[in-house]
Amino acid sequence: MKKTIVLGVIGADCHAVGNKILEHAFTQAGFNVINIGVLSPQEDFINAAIETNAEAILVSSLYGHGEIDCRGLREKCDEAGLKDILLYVGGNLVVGKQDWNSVEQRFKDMGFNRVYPPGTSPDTAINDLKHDLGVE
Amino acid sequence: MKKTIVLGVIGADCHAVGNKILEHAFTQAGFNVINIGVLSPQEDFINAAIETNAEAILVSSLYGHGEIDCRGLREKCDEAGLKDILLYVGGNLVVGKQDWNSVEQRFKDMGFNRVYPPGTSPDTAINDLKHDLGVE
Amino acid sequence: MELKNKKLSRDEFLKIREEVLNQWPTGRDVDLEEAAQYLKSVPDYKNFCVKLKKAKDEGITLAQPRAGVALVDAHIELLKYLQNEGGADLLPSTIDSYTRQNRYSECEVGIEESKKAGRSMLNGFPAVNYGVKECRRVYESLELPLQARHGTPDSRLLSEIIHASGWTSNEGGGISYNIPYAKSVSVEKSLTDWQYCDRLVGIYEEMGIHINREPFGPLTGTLVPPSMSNAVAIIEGLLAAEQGVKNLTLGYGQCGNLIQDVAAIRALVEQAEEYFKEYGYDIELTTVFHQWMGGFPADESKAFGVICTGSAAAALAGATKVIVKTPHEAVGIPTKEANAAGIKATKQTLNLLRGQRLPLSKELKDEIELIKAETKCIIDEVLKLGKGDIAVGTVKAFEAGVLDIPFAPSRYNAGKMLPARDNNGAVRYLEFGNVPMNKEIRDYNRKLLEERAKYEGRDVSFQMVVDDIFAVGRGVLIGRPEK
Amino acid sequence: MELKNKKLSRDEFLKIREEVLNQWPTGRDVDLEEAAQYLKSVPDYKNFCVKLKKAKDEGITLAQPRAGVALVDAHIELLKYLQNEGGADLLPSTIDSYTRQNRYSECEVGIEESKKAGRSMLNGFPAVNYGVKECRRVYESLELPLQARHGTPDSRLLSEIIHASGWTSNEGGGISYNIPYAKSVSVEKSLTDWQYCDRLVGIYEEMGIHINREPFGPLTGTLVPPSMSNAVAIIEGLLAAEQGVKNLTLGYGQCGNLIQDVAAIRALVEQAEEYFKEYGYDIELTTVFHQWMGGFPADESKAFGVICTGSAAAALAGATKVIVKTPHEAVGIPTKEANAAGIKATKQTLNLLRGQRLPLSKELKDEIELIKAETKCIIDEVLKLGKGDIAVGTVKAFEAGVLDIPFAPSRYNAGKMLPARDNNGAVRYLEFGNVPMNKEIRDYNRKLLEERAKYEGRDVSFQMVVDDIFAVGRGVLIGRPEK
Repeated sequence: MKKTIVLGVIGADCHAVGNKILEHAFTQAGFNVINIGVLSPQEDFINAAIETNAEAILVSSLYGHGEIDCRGLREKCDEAGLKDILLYVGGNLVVGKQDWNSVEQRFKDMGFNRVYPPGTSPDTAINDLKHDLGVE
Repeated sequence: MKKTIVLGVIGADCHAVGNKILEHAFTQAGFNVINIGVLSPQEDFINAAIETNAEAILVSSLYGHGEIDCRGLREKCDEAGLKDILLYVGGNLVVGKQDWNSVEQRFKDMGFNRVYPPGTSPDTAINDLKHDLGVE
Repeated sequence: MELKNKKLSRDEFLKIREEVLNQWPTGRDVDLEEAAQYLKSVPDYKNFCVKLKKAKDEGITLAQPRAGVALVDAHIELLKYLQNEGGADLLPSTIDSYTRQNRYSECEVGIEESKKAGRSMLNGFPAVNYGVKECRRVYESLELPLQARHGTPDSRLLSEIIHASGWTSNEGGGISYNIPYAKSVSVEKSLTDWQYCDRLVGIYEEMGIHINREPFGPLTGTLVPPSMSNAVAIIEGLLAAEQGVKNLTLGYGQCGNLIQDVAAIRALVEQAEEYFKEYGYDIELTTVFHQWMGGFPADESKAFGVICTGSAAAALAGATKVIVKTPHEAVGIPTKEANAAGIKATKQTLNLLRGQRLPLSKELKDEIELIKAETKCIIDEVLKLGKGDIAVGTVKAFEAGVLDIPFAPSRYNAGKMLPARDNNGAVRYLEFGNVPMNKEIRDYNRKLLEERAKYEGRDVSFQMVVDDIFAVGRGVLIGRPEK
Repeated sequence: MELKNKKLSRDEFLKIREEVLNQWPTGRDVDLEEAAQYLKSVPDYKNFCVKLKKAKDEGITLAQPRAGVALVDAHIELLKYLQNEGGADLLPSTIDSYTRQNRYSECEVGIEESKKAGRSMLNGFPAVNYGVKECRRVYESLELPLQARHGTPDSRLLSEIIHASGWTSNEGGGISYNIPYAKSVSVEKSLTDWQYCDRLVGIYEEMGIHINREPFGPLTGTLVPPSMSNAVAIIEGLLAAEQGVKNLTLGYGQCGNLIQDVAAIRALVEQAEEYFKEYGYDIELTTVFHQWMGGFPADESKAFGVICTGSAAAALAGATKVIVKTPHEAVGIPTKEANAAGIKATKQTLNLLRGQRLPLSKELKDEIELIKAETKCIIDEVLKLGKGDIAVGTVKAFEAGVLDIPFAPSRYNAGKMLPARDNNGAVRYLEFGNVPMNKEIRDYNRKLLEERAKYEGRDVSFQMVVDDIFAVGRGVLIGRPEK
């Protein structure tokens, strides 16, 4: 059976191109993709995950506010009963060119399972997700 | 009376454009310019200076071998009786992008009175020379 | 109030204004008469309209960066650096994304967090939160014309504040700052709100103050066929002109094929002027060319290649100004040094090509004619849907998919049209959706894409589109299949 | 032996060869038969001729850096870096300036000092001092075709050593590696010595081995009118062809006006092919475009602007390869990182413009015709002076100032011709000296320069030339007087 994932661009971010490409790529890779699109608040991710019984939430942030927008998402998932749901995040997560290791650590500390730098191929995330979900 | 200077490009260096421009600029500035041109060994500078009773020798080096080519020029001037003649040098004096202060110091240690980095305007050298010769 | 393409009366404007200035406390500090006095003190060299007109007359292309950070002093320092070290000709203040969604409380959070963190936690300058006094401090600290650049569907309060602060240009429009920037703002709403922004400029014009307006040309910045972005630019130009805007800069985002890029700018000028004349608007028209808006290579040297290729196209097209990218584009918001580096590389390219234009050839002439014919098909249908009213027609055209912007987030956009590159890298229509084109144009677009498909040994398909989107980031213009 | 444009007989060649191989101890290690065997093992992907032909067929422009240091291992490391990190398509070995003057003892000093100092004290790779074994080690360490680039009036021993080492291309020619590179070498001597270098390649061709030859197009790299450099390129091409060279790359150095640059490359190809056909030579002809050879801005971002503008011109001209400058150009020999950065910016530009050409317009057609007409005036007179022998004619043409290279150090060059830019930045003849042009051409050049003078409010004069020389380093193409 197809695994369901929730995909979206968080916060006040309206970058739609990558979102459409990711939807295309994950669908092609055999996932059931619930794409809540751009400009999505944390609540929309959580509600969509509950409604569709999703196994992972994939958050994109391309505009630099990721640090503010993603804070507390893990805790809210826990409160909503989405215990241990996989949380991935990727994109231009912070304002300016910063050391990637420190950025990654900051988002891991927030409770994200995987953190991707700009320019990551969709295939990388697809392979990681298959591994983390134990498919193939 | 016009001050006489010897101008040339030292060593196996054939960069002729700047040499022609310097000749033009120093002549316009009121100097009597003895231009020995490109591909000139140290001996040619010294002989020209003796023959014309010059008060300064202006050495260009554009090809990076300046360090080898200029070594010993001050000593040879001294031997030839050109005691205290002004020695200027300028151009791309060394191979590669190096710290300018250390390059300048190296050439000053060789006995050059003035050392110019690439891109120096002819006017800078003209003003310095007028100052050093006490004209105007 | 029903949307119509008709100049707002002073009373209508003032009625809305009362509400607008109450949207956030800083609105109360805006006084139209006092602002007009202030704007009259703006010297020519700091006025956008004057500088653009001079560049147009001299045939020069000006360079303008994007830049904005959360805190005022840091923002001033950044802009001063781009002015003094970068050698920018025109300055921006890029507005942060919370402001663009009118979420001013979140801006407050961002400002406070930025103070604590000692670095900007916002991706732009939250001008509304700061209000007139601080925005004037920005303007007064600089020696160049200043423009707000953002992506705000409802920019009414922002417009009031920035113009009152001596900022003599505002980017945006009811289409170009909605469809690519919002998910659920109706076209009717954003057109109405931008009529207000344009009317504000018109009212200043009536008071003898010259303010420039610039519809956002590149839209989603991703494979937008020139005729679609030109149609939107001309429509937004007509809408602005009706509200009394006199100084307009129409824009276009680099597609990557030099002939198409030059043709797009020339077609835009020629066709916009024809429409302005037809409708009786007296407009001082200039153009802006946006360097590549899509994915960038992460390598900074390669990024310079992309930046300079765009600068060369802008110069050869004869655009009045060019919007500059930076070598950090692939990784997000640039440092001030990287931003200045982008300007310097751009200006060097512009200076070397100063006065040089792509001469008219058969290929260039044909491309100009094609773009104009396609654009006319779209605008004709918009006018038909609106029964002659281009505002009403625009709303209906988005409903019908007649206006259709590829890869846009808005749910008011049909998203049925699909673009792809032809074998020379020019952007063509792969799927027309409901974009109305005559048979000749449809067949010609198809033929060009079939040529590419044949060359690549595959069918015309969505995969081409995906490949094209990633191509420049990978170092090439056309997304060919791997060998 | 009297100079004539006639293929050296095997006996004549071997007689000279004996002397050549005795010029320095490493000459004794060159064995023609053994070298031929070695060259036959060069795979296609490391052969210059094959790679150039493929690029020409595919309409691609290749990127080649300049690079060379004193010590072999460091030289290999440098070239590997440009190959792997820079992504170069073709590799060079730039030869140091002592070798260019055949001062091999001074090279020894440079090699020793470099070892002591731990950095290169020479501005290139002293291939003659190292000999075949070490030069083969360089070739074998790399995965790309390798060429010697230098500036050597008498390159006979160098040619013997590099070709025997698997380097399948050699830059230079009897004019282009004498007049801009030497003070007191007669044209007769350098033409004779380069006949030997070309004959060596011809002999290898007779053995079924393909080696590329590339006359140095830019000459002094400073405001050389395209017709003068094209005339020299065609003459050197004809001289090489007579000695049996089959694979030729003719070059041109960017002048800066896009139309003139594209026209120069097209005129060069068309006209060279006409002459080769007329004289019955069967030549595989390709072209090389040199990025700006004059003064560079010290700022690295601005340098990228110059580099990319040149890359764009090369692509739009359809040149087969482009010689790459680096962001360190203003300060001397670049680090390997800066060198790679130049290649990456260049390749990005080339890739974005791949397949795109400047379409034929009236302006481009007129410029091509002008360059060809001017070039023909020069070559006709050279042939007349030589009574049909182009080698003899070349010697007499330099004596007469018919061939005259601006700003050249050679005392065999008249130096009476003066170039300057017209109002569009194209390089024109300001003073013809004794360069023979018909009245129409003379009047046209004068008219264009008068236009500029009028625009600048000054007379046509040498000061224009001086201003033009410094202009690009100061950020613009044309040296206008300061306002």
